[in-house]
Amino acid sequence: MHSHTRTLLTIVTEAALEGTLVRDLDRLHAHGYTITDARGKGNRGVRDAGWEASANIRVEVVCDAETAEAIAASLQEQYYDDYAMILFMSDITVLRPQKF
Amino acid sequence: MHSHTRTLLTIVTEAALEGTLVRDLDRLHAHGYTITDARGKGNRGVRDAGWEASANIRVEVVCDAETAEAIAASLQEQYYDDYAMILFMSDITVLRPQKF
Amino acid sequence: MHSHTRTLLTIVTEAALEGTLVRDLDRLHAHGYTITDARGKGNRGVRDAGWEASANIRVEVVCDAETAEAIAASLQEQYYDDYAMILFMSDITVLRPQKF
Amino acid sequence: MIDPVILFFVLGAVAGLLRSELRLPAAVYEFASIVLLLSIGLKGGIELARQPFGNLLPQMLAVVALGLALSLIAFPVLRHLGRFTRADAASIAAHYGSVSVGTYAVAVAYLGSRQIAFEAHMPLLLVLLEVPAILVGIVLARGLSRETRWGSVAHEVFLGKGIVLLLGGVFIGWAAGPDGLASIEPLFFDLFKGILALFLLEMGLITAKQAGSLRRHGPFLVAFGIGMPLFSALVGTWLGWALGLSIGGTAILATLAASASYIAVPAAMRISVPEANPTLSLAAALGITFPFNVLLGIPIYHALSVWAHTFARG
Amino acid sequence: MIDPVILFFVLGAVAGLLRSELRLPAAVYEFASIVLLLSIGLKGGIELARQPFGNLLPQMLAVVALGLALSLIAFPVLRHLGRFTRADAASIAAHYGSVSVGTYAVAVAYLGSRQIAFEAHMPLLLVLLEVPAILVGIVLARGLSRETRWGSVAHEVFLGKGIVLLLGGVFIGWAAGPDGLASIEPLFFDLFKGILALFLLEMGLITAKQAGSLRRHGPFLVAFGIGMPLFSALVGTWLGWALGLSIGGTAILATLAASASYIAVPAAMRISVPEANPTLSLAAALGITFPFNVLLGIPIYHALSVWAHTFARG
Amino acid sequence: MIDPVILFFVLGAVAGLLRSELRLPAAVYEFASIVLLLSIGLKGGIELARQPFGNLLPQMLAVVALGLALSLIAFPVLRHLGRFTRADAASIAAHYGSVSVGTYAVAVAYLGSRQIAFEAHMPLLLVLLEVPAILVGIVLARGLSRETRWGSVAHEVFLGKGIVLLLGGVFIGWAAGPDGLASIEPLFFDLFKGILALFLLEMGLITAKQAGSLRRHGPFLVAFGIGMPLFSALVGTWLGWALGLSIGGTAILATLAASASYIAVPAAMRISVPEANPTLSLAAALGITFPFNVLLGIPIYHALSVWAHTFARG
Ligand SMILES: Nc1ncnc2c1ncn2[C@@H]1O[C@H](COP(=O)(O)O)[C@@H](O)[C@H]1O
Ligand SMILES: Nc1ncnc2c1ncn2[C@@H]1O[C@H](COP(=O)(O)O)[C@@H](O)[C@H]1O
Ligand SMILES: Nc1ncnc2c1ncn2[C@@H]1O[C@H](COP(=O)(O)O)[C@@H](O)[C@H]1O
Ligand code: NA
Ligand code: NA
Ligand code: NA
Repeated sequence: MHSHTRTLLTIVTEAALEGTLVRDLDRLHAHGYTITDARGKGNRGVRDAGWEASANIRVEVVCDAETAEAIAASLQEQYYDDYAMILFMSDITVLRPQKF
Repeated sequence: MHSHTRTLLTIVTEAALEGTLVRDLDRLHAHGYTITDARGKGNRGVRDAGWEASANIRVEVVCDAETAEAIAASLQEQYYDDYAMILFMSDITVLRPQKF
Repeated sequence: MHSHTRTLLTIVTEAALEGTLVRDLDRLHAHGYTITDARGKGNRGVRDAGWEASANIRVEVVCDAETAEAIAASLQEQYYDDYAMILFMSDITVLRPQKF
Repeated sequence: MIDPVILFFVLGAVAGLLRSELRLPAAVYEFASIVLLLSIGLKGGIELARQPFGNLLPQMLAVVALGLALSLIAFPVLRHLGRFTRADAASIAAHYGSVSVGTYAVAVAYLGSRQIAFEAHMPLLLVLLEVPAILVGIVLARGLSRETRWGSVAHEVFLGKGIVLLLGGVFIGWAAGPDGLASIEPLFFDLFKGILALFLLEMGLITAKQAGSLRRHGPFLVAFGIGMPLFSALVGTWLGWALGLSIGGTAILATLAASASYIAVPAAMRISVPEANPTLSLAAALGITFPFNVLLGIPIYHALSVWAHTFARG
Repeated sequence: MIDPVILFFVLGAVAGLLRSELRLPAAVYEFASIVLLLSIGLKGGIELARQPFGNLLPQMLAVVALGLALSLIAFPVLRHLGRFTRADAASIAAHYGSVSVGTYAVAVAYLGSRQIAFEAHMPLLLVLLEVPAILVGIVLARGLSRETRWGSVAHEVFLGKGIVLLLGGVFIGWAAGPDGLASIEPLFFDLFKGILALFLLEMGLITAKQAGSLRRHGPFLVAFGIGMPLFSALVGTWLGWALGLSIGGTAILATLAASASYIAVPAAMRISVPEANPTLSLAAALGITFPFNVLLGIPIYHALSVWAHTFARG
Repeated sequence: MIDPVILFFVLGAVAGLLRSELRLPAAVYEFASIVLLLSIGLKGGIELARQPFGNLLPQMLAVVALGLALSLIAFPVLRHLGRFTRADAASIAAHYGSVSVGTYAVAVAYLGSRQIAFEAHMPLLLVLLEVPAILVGIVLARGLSRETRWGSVAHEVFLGKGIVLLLGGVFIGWAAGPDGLASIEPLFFDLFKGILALFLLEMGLITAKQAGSLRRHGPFLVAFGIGMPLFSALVGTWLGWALGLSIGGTAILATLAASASYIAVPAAMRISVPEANPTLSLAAALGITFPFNVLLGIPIYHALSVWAHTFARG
């Protein structure tokens, strides 16, 4: 089995941003993404998903390292000041590299 | 605290596959798994979880590297052609290695 | 873009523990956490989230390595014997290290 | 006068096409479909208690034959005219040989608001029509191969949500009778059309999402999605008339024949014929046939039934 | 004639045992239980407004004593006959000293469809019975240790979902009175049995999942899960009769005594006595006692109550 | 006599302040708000069908002007007296120039239980009041800059869940008329107040969570959250009277003016004016103004309306 290294970029942010974020990801050449509903706490306080305004989403993007950095830089610039958001990256191994 | 390295295998696929997949994992010697509901986009288009047919699941299995490779190979062979599915692996540290 | 290494601690445990766990995390100096609803299987059998008593949560904490180890050790000591729970850690890259 | 539940479907479809942010939580959609399935089953069960079971046997057999026949007819059309792969043709054929509970519910609402009676055991025929096409679809795709694990296919088919709730409802209605059910009527009967309205709102939203796939998979699917139900409705009308059903019952049977499954069959095909592309069958069944039946088909099938009964008598 | 809501429970249990894919979304289950809890509270509150509170005090105290007594009796049986660990015995005892709101709702439906009246303040007794057994359970497991954080135990117990909704309902019913509530009757009263039916469908599915643990933990749990409620119902019948309750009221009190908690107590024990194995208590309370009470127990307890009143009078 | 739906709000708020574990699943909250929005729209639509549209035009224009005016008045107060940043002042002003559907529903329930009639096209005015303040808010924050993508703002505003369901309901009610809707009345009309009760229970829980932010952001927000609705209600009462509305209609218009949005506007501001701190506007609109209106405001606005009509006549 041939395996290849890619980057997993994880974003946790406000659910209100989902539509915009998904458009950004397309524009920034992500080949795909996975979203789950989440709640949490951070600098901007507790976001307990009790209703729309306090819900989070957790978005994962598998891509190559450059794309991940480009996406991270772009999101950080656009959203970090005004939105509850964290970003982190890790190295992963994938089986079908052409997909990502 | 003694810590040990294991592999985290993450699978994102169609919710319709949950029953079969769980049986596969048992058969392939996974000691456990964790599932969350998800939505996303990939080669097979947008899967927005609006209803059963378009819902995804995100499955995580913590196991040793050989088991992870065996599971990944088996799932890839059985499902990659016909189902929306991605797989990736990463190294993690666990505390109670005998559990996995 | 300057990037920095942190630790991602992931905990999967019983939903009934959410309140207590969140207080523990605050006490143990986590700056934040992200929670998603989950189901799964492990040593303590199938937990299918059919109702409150069998639901899991999946908690992620981004922090520095020492904090992660301290949290892991504390949770392991308090909860491992009596609760369905797994813990694992991995290295990640973050952009704004001061947040975590 | 147009039934308001249809307008909810239109609202959902328009909102979806305009890319509105309207979305029903999945739990609400499931709640609506659980209540509808139980409610349809309960109504059937109440009436089953009133008539000897033996009388129904011929109708039940005829309806199973109908399901088999419709999928066997659809398959070659899809394979040769539509040039679909074997698996795709088999899967789409199974969808059209089976039935849509949502379409059935709209037909019931249509007849109800016109006070047209129909045979009360229709939910039983609905259940019977759901299954055979699935088996045909699998055999068409795979041949009668030894590898097919019929045990797990049967499990998938008979223990799926839809059948369990419909048959469970029939059983409870039959065992408890109309008086016994009085106490649960407010939820299962009085709210029926309101909940159908919410269900159709969501169906409209889902339908709108099929628009993209339709554009991609071209005009054959559109033609098939309208032509096949019209043809099936003719067969269903003839069968209803031949079985001696009332005007209302014939219209319902024609609607059942014309409808295409989008719940039980997709789920079964996904597991049993995974190489079939689910986008194709859903685009046809949900994107074309469901709205066609709901907006235009049901009145047409009603007219067909009236015409068949008048013609036959005269 | 069997109540249809019971048939929903049977449907769920059978579907679960056959490993059907039927599943109610968690949100639907929670919706049903929220409406049931509020509805039971509201009904109690309406009636509370009608009678002087002082009259009820003796009954309230008696019922608290009942909860304490039942768990204190269950504990040594579990510890010595059942050979459970101290924590497990304490936890199971707490479940059986407390009550199940679902069982109460079925008893109310049972009496309602037979038009048997009962004292209207029963929901208040229900609330009172829920709590003391939890405290007993904790003390039995831990002793009166200083370490127990009673503040957070009290918070857990009194501010849990169940108690807040029941007491909140009682308060709203009492403050608004029957006329004030007329406008919300369609949801909370008319739909009561329909929503109870959905709730029991899900309870059937959950119950079926306990089958595995039961097989593992053997015949003692089964015997206890039937014997304990029968014994508790005798005590409850005697107490109801001694307090001068009507036949219906005595039957309800016997049912409350016989029922075992599967919501409030498991949640509290999980936090306060974590070393107790939750599988054991749920297998007994949900897998045995709940279906036993719902299918056989309630008619038995009703008969017991009739017998006690006849016997006493004669 | 206090309306029980208000008591559900109080129950939620108290449970929240005591940190109870009571929580409604998000799907239940969404279900309740979907049914309420559709129901309000349907009622409006039915009545729209009864009167010539032309008559309403002046009222519609006046109400748009009202929305614009209220946000333009609030802005300088917030900017200079409250010392908020430009973005925050603009965003809060937009919330107060727009309306809260929940408050509207409580006002309707209030008048209903007192059998006070009001003009039936109020839902239309509700929709019209929702939008203009959002546009004002964006312009106040950004200026009339070229960069604002008005296309996507319009999409966000007009295709948001609230407007689509309200307008969709109006359209369906208008097209189907009262007879057509009879079949869906049990869900959308009979359950209205029960579902409103559940909605308010959740609103109480959400409101309680604003307490923390309020403590942090000080007394100005509290004063504004009470003073602004009182002022707006005066303007609304005057406008209702000037437009010749009935007592009930005037009270509703005053309530609409006094209410502050917590659904449509927060969502729009989050996307279009992201630098505004959403905690501030929600703390004021949800933490102060909503409970103030629901508990005290509506009776005051009703009294204002009676007074205005008496004064004018005398
Ligand atoms: N240290 C952390 N670990 C895990 N998740 C976090 C952390 N900090 C923030 N989050 C998540 O990111 C969201 C936004 O973070 P913030 O912008 O810091 O409020 C929070 O609501 C959490 O869900
Ligand atoms: N590059 C990616 N990053 C993250 N998730 C992905 C990616 N590609 C696919 N997925 C997820 O995997 C599912 C199936 O992928 P696919 O088979 O490519 O359609 C999608 O619906 C997404 O949820
Ligand atoms: N090997 C594993 N891989 C992934 N998730 C696991 C694994 N083992 C346990 N889990 C998760 O952790 C929960 C508690 O585990 P346990 O204490 O082993 O029962 C399970 O319900 C699963 O959700
Ligand atoms: Na068909
Ligand atoms: Na008991
Ligand atoms: Na306003």
